[in-house]
Amino acid sequence: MTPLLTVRGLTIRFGGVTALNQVDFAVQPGSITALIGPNGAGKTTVFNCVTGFYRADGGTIRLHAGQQDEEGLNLLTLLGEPVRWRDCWQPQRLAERLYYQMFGGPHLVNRAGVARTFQNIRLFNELTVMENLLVAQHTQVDAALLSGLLRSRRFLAKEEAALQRATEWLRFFALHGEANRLAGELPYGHQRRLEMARALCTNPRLLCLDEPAAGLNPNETRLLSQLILTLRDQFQVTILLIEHDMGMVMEISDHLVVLDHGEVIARGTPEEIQQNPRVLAAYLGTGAG
Amino acid sequence: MWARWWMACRVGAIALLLLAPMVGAVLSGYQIETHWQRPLWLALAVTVGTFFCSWLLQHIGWFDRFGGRAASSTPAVTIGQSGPRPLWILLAMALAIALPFVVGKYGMSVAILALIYILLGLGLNIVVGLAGLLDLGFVAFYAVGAYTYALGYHYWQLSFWLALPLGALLAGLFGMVLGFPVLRLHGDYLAIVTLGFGEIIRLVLNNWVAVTGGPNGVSVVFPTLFGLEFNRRAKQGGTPIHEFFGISYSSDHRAIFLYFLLLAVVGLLIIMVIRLKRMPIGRAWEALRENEVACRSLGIHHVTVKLSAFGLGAMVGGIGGVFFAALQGFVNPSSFTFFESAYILAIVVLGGMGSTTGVIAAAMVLTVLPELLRDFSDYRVLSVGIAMVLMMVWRPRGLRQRRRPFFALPTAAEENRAAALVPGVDGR
Amino acid sequence: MQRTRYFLRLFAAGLLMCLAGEPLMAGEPIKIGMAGPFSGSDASFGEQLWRGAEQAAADLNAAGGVLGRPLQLVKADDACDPKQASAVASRLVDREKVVAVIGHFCSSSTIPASTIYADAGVLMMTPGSTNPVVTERKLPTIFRMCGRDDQQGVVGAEFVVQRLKAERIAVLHDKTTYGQGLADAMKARLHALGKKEVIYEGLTRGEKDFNALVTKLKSLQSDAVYFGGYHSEAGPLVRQMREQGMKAALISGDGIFSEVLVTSAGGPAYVEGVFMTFGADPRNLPAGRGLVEIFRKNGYEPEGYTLYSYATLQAIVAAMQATQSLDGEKLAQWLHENAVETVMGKKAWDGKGDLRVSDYVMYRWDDKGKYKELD
Amino acid sequence: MDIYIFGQQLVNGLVLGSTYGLIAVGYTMVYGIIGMINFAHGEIYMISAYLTAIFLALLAGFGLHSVPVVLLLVLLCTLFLTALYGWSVERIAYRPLRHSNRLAPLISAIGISLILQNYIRISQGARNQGVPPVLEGVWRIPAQAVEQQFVQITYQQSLIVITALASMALLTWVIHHTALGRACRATQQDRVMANLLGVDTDRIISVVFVMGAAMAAVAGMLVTLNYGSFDFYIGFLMGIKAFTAAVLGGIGSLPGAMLGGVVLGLAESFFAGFVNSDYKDVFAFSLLILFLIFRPSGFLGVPEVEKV
Repeated sequence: MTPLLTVRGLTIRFGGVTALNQVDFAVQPGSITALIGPNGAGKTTVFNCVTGFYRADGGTIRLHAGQQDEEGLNLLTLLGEPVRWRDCWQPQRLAERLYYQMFGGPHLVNRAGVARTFQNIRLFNELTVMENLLVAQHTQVDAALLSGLLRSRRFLAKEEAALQRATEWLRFFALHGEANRLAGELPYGHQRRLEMARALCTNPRLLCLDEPAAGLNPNETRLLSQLILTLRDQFQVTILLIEHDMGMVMEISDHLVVLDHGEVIARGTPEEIQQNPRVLAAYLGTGAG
Repeated sequence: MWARWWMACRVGAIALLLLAPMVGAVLSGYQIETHWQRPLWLALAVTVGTFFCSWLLQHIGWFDRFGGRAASSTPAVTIGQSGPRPLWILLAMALAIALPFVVGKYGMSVAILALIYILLGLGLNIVVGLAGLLDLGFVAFYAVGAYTYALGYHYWQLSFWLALPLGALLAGLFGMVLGFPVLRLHGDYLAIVTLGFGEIIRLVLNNWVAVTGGPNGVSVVFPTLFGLEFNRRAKQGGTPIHEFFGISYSSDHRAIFLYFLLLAVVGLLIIMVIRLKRMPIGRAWEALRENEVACRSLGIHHVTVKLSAFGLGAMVGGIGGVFFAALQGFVNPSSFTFFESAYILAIVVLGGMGSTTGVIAAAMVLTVLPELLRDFSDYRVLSVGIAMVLMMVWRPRGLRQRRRPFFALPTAAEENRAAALVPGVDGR
Repeated sequence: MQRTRYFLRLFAAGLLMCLAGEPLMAGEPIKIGMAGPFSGSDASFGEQLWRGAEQAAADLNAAGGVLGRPLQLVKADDACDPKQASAVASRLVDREKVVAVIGHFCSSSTIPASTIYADAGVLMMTPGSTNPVVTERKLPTIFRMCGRDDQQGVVGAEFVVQRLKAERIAVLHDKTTYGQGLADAMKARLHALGKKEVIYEGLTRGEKDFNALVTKLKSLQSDAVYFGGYHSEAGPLVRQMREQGMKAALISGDGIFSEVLVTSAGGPAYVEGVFMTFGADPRNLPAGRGLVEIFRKNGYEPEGYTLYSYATLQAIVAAMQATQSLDGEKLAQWLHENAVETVMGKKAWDGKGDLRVSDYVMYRWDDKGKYKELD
Repeated sequence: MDIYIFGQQLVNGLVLGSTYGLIAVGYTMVYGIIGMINFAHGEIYMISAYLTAIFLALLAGFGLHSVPVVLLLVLLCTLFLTALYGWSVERIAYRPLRHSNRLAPLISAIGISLILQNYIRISQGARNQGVPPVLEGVWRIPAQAVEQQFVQITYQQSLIVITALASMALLTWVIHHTALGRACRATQQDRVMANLLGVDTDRIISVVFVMGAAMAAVAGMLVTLNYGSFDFYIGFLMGIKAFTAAVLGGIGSLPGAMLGGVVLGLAESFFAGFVNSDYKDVFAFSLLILFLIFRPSGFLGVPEVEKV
């Protein structure tokens, strides 16, 4: 089966430090893949590359969603690669690069089907919960200025549909009682769930969750595991997550990728990883290796 | 009691120190004239006043803020179905329509000015209040609008009715062209760039004498209504309106005409802004203000969304400019200084950044107040300054709270009907 | 104690406001508007205008008022801002119901305001707006008590060419309606006289450092500098010229006609050899001598436009007394046809509202910080 | 190009830039510590100009004529009172707004600058004021020049440049090597944390305003002595220029403020001197905009890293 996401040779440097070095992994469609590793291993950096917030220095990130050719869509082109001299001989390519230089960015990655949440929650605090979800559907509603101002039929229908969709997700995450509260006023656990709901409102193929269980109590964590599993099973959303709660990771993941110092040191099923000596060494220090 | 006196005395002593050289010694050439009793009296007044004010006001909450305590206890945002009650809106409309028949010519000119400021305030509110882009050069677009009409008339006999859309368009274009490179900048840098841009526009208008007339400005004709003129005698080749209707000439006609025209434009704009807030683009602006990174992760292109806010705000500014030119009958660069930008910004901030009614109220306060204070002539601007500081301290979040729209959730039945819209949802 | 510091300013302001009340008069006063910049960057001229008009009103009231009624001045501040000028003009016409207006001062304010007065048929006479546009529009009730920039510039240009025999003439202005208008008029006359300026540039009003410009003038070896602008810039300009060792003469217009020029230049040593055009100094006219004494006794030097606004009120009142009317159009018609004896001598107006006789003469500053008419 | 003219423009730009730099320090420090543009800072500078003139006249009235003594006394009095004004402004208009949104202090700053301008206008009159020349004299290179072939700097101008450099060095030393400076830097980094660690941040912010006002006082005094002329409106234009300088140098950086000031001064001088003085300010602002687009953090500012 073609993987949904293939990362090949991903490399990024900050100043002189190589944060990621030749990272390779793949995410199978319909799976839950977890990125784990000690603090500072580069997990969030991988996320930021995959979702387009950082521009990788090398490698490819291909997404096989929708009707693209076999190669898939290289997400890095969407961010606007630097224009090179040799592009001058390929006007189409030059135009494409220039276009993405000016208008490219993480938003195109999202539109291609990758949504994410953030480690430190980033909600629209002074907007209501419902508005948070409506904003996420910006590309699906009728955003044209005139039809909105004139309240055209099409506009109203699309708004209604967006409201429905948002309500669905609110119910799914048991937040429907708080639709008209300010997002910033919600308790922490609810904010985490709201952020997931918001990401899902963009209809992603791949959902990237950055430490979704951080700061949750055991009860909430259990509920979250259930929700994630339901998402995969019922909604066919593929999930890539970073998590420190090993219990949860081992319980729900189909596939694990272990990072240390910017390199992949192991990949496999939870059982394989639990027995991998390099992983143990990375987590417990070199003495154990 | 004694502690309070002691405190008042210390305040008085500082006041004396501050006032003594400035009020007590007045420069006259290279010498000074001394009036030592003045600072003494003032300091005494400050001392006594401090004492009584602190005694009187100690129970009023906002006064505590001078102690430096947090001022964020009241919630900044309310969630509700709509803004003011329909009754109030009707009343306000009736008042606005009746106004020209109640107040005189002077009242009309103040009212027109207030309307122009409401227009500008609403325009800047889109940029600052909704999209959260601090724009200190809004006056540039105002100037573009005013000069579009003035120069358009001067060179090509452009009529007001053509200048109105053209000015808006041109100002919007300017906004876009400026916005595109700079909207990637973060908050305060954007403020500075816009400040610089506002100054550049004014300086160019002032220096490019061959085209703009420089400081001499350009004369503008008053708009006509379907070819009917508002002059005593026809000047632009039309018929004076009073002859057409067979009434006697009154210079009030033109003020009333402009007033109602502006009222209509402002009314349309208010409806537009209210709708914008419940539209995808308006929501995207506010989301961008709240968190840019999150917006980008949700498929919203921050630059184009900002650009739309910037351009739309600029267009409104341009319309304001065209009206200003029509009102003045003459434009020159001295009307478009940085101070004007600051004043419009003050309207937006005072209005509560994003609240439409707040901006309208603030625009009225800040245009009518200086006029009311004309009786104090010398102390007028001083009082406006004091009022600005006091109002900010009293209501740092503006006159009105921001209001968020309320969404009624669809019932389960409706939901089932619409369930097909969400792929794979079985309506749990 | 922190909280109360706030009230320091409040109280200071409140107290000052109480002191600001104007004396009210008995009877039904005739209201005359006095419009000018009483705040903002040009407030110093507003002060001159107000002093003159205030004194004139006081004197006329002491003499029994007009038509048996006292005069009352209504102060209207436009801050030299065209927008505020229109607003105060409407206010004077509509709210205060003034019969006539003295003002405005800045040409950019006078031009929009005058249309409102003309529309309402209110007599307006500006003591200081010299821009030609003010009267060129031939509004019936608009007059001025001063000359025009084009007349003034002519005198300046002829002086530079014929008296100073300057060869390399620099023309500067301060980019205001007044300053640039004056410089343009001077330049036009210069060209007519067959001379060409070596440089024509503007400086920024409100700045104090013109060293770069002065160095440039020096490199151009200009031997005469004509400046259209006000004393607040002319002072530092001439000082920096002298400091950099430039000996070229500085010639300017009525905008620098003020003792404050000495203060702003940093001492009498710097203003020596500065020339300026102005109407024949009203303070030297026999008609005004007594009045000048009164001003000086009250501790005020009636410089610049002080006597101009005094004379303006005199002219307005003379028209009222002659026509026994308060109707603006009648007053205007009378003023177009008759001459008035004022503190500045006999004045008469042509059909446009300009003075019939422009009496611009050249003054020269000496090293004691005084100026004298050149003969 | 004439080398002397070039040299003279260099001197002009340097002197002008030093005054910009001195005032820019006030902007940059306040911005650095509370992230607020203090639009009333220009008026503080204006106040110091008036105080300078008043104290000069007072001392002259007491019959004091020794130049160094007079200068020192005037400097001390002006410094003290201007700092007191800066402190009061912070206390009245900014401290109550410490915890509100970002724009509220901006508006109250505009209000304060209206208040200060009109307070001076009412108390001192609207007319132009001045001070008599105190320190007269000039250095010329070459000393025995003929026919305008020289570069010169007056004593007062050199005083400006030297004082600007010296006070900047002093301030930098205070910020980097004293306990007070450490507290300032801590407050700048993280106000809440500094407060938790026992730094009285309110006091530190007051101190920053006082230091900014003191620098403005130094600038006000030197500029007043040099140009000899001022009015109640000078704060506005100077404020905008100095603010531009602060941004150009990298807002938040002390040496950056000085550098930005000098660059702005030089740019203005050279543009006015060799191109056109009409468009001098257009040039300055265009420079600012271009700079901000391509290097938003200015010369010496730390670039902002976008953290996700």
